[in-house]
Amino acid sequence: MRRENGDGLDSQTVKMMATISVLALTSVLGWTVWTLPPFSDRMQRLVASNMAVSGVENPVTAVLLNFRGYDTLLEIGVLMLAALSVLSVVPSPAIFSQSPPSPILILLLRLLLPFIIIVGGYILWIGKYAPGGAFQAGAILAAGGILLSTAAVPFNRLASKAMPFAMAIGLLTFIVVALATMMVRGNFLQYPVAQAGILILVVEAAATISIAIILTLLFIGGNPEESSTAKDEGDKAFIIDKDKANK
Amino acid sequence: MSLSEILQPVTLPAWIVSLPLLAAVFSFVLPRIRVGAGIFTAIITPLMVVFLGREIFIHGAIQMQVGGWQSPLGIALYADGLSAAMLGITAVVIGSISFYARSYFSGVAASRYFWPLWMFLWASLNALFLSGDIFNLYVTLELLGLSAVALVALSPTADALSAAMRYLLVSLTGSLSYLMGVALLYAANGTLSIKLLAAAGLSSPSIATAFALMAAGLMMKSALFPMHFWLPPAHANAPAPVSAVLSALVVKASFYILIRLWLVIFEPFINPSAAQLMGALGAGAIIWGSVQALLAERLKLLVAYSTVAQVGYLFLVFPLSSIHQANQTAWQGGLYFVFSHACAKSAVFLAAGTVIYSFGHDRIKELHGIVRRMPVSMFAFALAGVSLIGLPPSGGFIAKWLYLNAALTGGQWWWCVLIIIGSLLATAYIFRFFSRAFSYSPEVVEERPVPWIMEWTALGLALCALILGFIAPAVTTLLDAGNPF
Amino acid sequence: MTISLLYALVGVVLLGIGLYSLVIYSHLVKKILALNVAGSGVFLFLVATANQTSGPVPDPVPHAMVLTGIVVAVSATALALALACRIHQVTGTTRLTKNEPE
Amino acid sequence: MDEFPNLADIVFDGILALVLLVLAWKLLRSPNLFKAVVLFISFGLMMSLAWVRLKAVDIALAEAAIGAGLTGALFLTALGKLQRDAQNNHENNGTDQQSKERRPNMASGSSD
Repeated sequence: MRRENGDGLDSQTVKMMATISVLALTSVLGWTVWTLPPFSDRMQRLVASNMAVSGVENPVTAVLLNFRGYDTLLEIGVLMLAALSVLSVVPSPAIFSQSPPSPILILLLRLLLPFIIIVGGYILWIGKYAPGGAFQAGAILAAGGILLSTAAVPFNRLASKAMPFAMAIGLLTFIVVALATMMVRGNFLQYPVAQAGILILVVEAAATISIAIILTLLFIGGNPEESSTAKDEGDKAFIIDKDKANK
Repeated sequence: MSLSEILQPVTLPAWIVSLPLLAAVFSFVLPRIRVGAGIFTAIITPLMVVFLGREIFIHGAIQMQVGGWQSPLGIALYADGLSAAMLGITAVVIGSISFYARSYFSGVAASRYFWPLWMFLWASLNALFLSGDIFNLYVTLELLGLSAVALVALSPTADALSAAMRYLLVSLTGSLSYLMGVALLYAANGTLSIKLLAAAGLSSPSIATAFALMAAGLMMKSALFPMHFWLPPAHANAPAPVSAVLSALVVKASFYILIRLWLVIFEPFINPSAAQLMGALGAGAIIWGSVQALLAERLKLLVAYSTVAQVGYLFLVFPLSSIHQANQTAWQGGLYFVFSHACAKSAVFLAAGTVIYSFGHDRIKELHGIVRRMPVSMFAFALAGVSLIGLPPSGGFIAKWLYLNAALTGGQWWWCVLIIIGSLLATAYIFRFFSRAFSYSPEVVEERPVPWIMEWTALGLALCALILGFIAPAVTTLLDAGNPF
Repeated sequence: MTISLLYALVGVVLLGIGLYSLVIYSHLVKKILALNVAGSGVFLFLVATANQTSGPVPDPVPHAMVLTGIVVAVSATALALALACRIHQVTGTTRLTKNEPE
Repeated sequence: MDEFPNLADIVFDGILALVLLVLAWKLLRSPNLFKAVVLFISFGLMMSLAWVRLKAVDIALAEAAIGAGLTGALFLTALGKLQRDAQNNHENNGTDQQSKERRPNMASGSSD
């Protein structure tokens, strides 16, 4: 119980115990790694032999969006969930520079933003053949979004209605495609071979939009639309007497 | 295309995961329909689970290869009797609590985020119980952990925020430990499918290390003593519907993964002393949790510590089932604990939540005579208490009865002593509260009127715990369907 | 000793360093940093083993797993930092308060 | 395929491995949180290099963008926010009891 109380007097004992247990763990793990049996090629060969019907040419994209697409679907769910959680925890945005942005920043944005969007699109597209794809593209677009937010561009107007939809479009598209393919071919996410490439691109494009918006939002931390009064109202509903409860 | 074509039995698992996910998306994008989307899901998903259960009951386990890719390459969704039973209890508990939450959160700003998070939690539980792939299980665990933490943080007090933070740190550490185990298993065997791992004929020290890492991570997430320190603050400070589902289902989800892996993959390879160790930790949890519950000053804290104790009972299944003749009985007992505790504990938390809703606090000392103020809730509390103590006729009684049988058959009488001590302690902490609740108090306390549905939901769940005491044969038959025992 | 084995062992040590720091430091931001380092260790181990195939191409499945893991890690980090800031706002401390009364 | 690594490779990987470990240790030991985050970002960039060495270019891209870039940015904003809150609180009620719990500089935060 005291382990979390780092300021306490017993930090020396905690340190000692932590050192011993972590050293033990690391050495056992290290030894296990040392004695691992030879790595099996089976999975790599399986992936290679199914590349032709996967709809893409980059093996990692094939695994992410096709062979193990279900993991990726849930993972986009994790991202959206994180955005939701951050919004619910931090009701107001972290960045609210009231001062007008400097003209240099605006100029920089004018030059940089089209470039960022083109690079993002390219990385999304190239993911089919070479390293790249939705996550990398989304992250690059998010960099543009963060630049925009630091320049205090009035995101807020745009935010009101479109933001939740843009956050959800990736997950929504993925589920709809998965269910539609299931109705046609019997299995969740079973793309028809001929259309696999285009379906994967659609899913990835939608995911890119969501990832970009969500990552930007995780950074801004809070929905500009919601005022802090929302939280105050919330307080009334959960009346837990703080003094006694806290003890 | 007719409905029966769309709803082929083999597609049911995918629908059961997709429906709450879709509800999460829509309740966030279209906030105006959030409550409707939640209630709709709370009605439809249980129906689908019933269909799935019926299918498994008649035809045996269902397996779906997601994307049509066979197992080492693709991910398998696997539903047998155990999954169906877990899905069923999840549907009963979350489905009923949704109605409670509708009143509890009505007119509250937190409701904006409650419904999407709630649906994410449900989707992650369903995905977890259906997964047949150890890495996929990791993703569902993260989904579950994050949604649970965010739900705890919906309560805006300082205590709840700290509790959520602690919960998040523990949950992430647990997942990391689990993931390292997954990495070791993959490095040694080249597959992530639970079925293929079972057939792989594991060897080398990697299997023991992988088991230790995965078990440690999962035990952390199930709050097994002495890694329970995060549970009481989180469960006691969350909004009531969230507390209920955390105690009833979320701690069991990681326990479910542990028993699945233990039964299918690890049991033959792991030294039996590991089972005894888990049993010993369970014993520690029963004693420690019950004593703390006895000392707690707040009702919800009492109930949360009772969860610590009840988690201990779950882990007794490992030593009890290690004796061959007692194996079957012990497993039935362990799973019966899962189900009856899920119903009973959610009922108790809902009743405690109703007390807070009405009086604005849950300090046990000041709850004189509340039995006259909210008789339905207190009746629910009492019925659920019967199951928590393990008195007949209730699910808790069947569970303890099966455990006692298993212990005696296997010649491990000391577990009988522990179970009896645990029951006495449970009686003590339940009656400590009731002696207050039934006492006479002349003073008039200001109170907020409680919507009837909140009180009756708690009663419904308590009745479920009771009914479980009468339908034991049906439940065990379902558990046997396509099961790995 | 192959290069893959070297990186696999580095991954294990990073995991150890991360877990150690997670336990001994009480500042929340420190704890979150520690979790990120520990996570990187696990990822490094996964990809290092994937590099041990007999052909020239590494196994893509662990790569996909790590990409998933990185996204999960950033999600969890964002939530953790948001919570830490909120806790600081409400309580004025960046450490976890002591446990519930026992 | 890494049975016969040549000397240059061995030296490069050896140094990279060492750098990774030292950076991780330093960043977690650093009492100055701002410095720790900067070290964390460089740690992420070094990780990208390791991914390239392990023929995982996809991950290298993602790590540079998400692992180092975005996560680093998240940490930096969080630190800025913590500092701002601390200052606000200080101005509002400089003598409250809680202020002794806070360090004068929010960016310093190790237990020793």
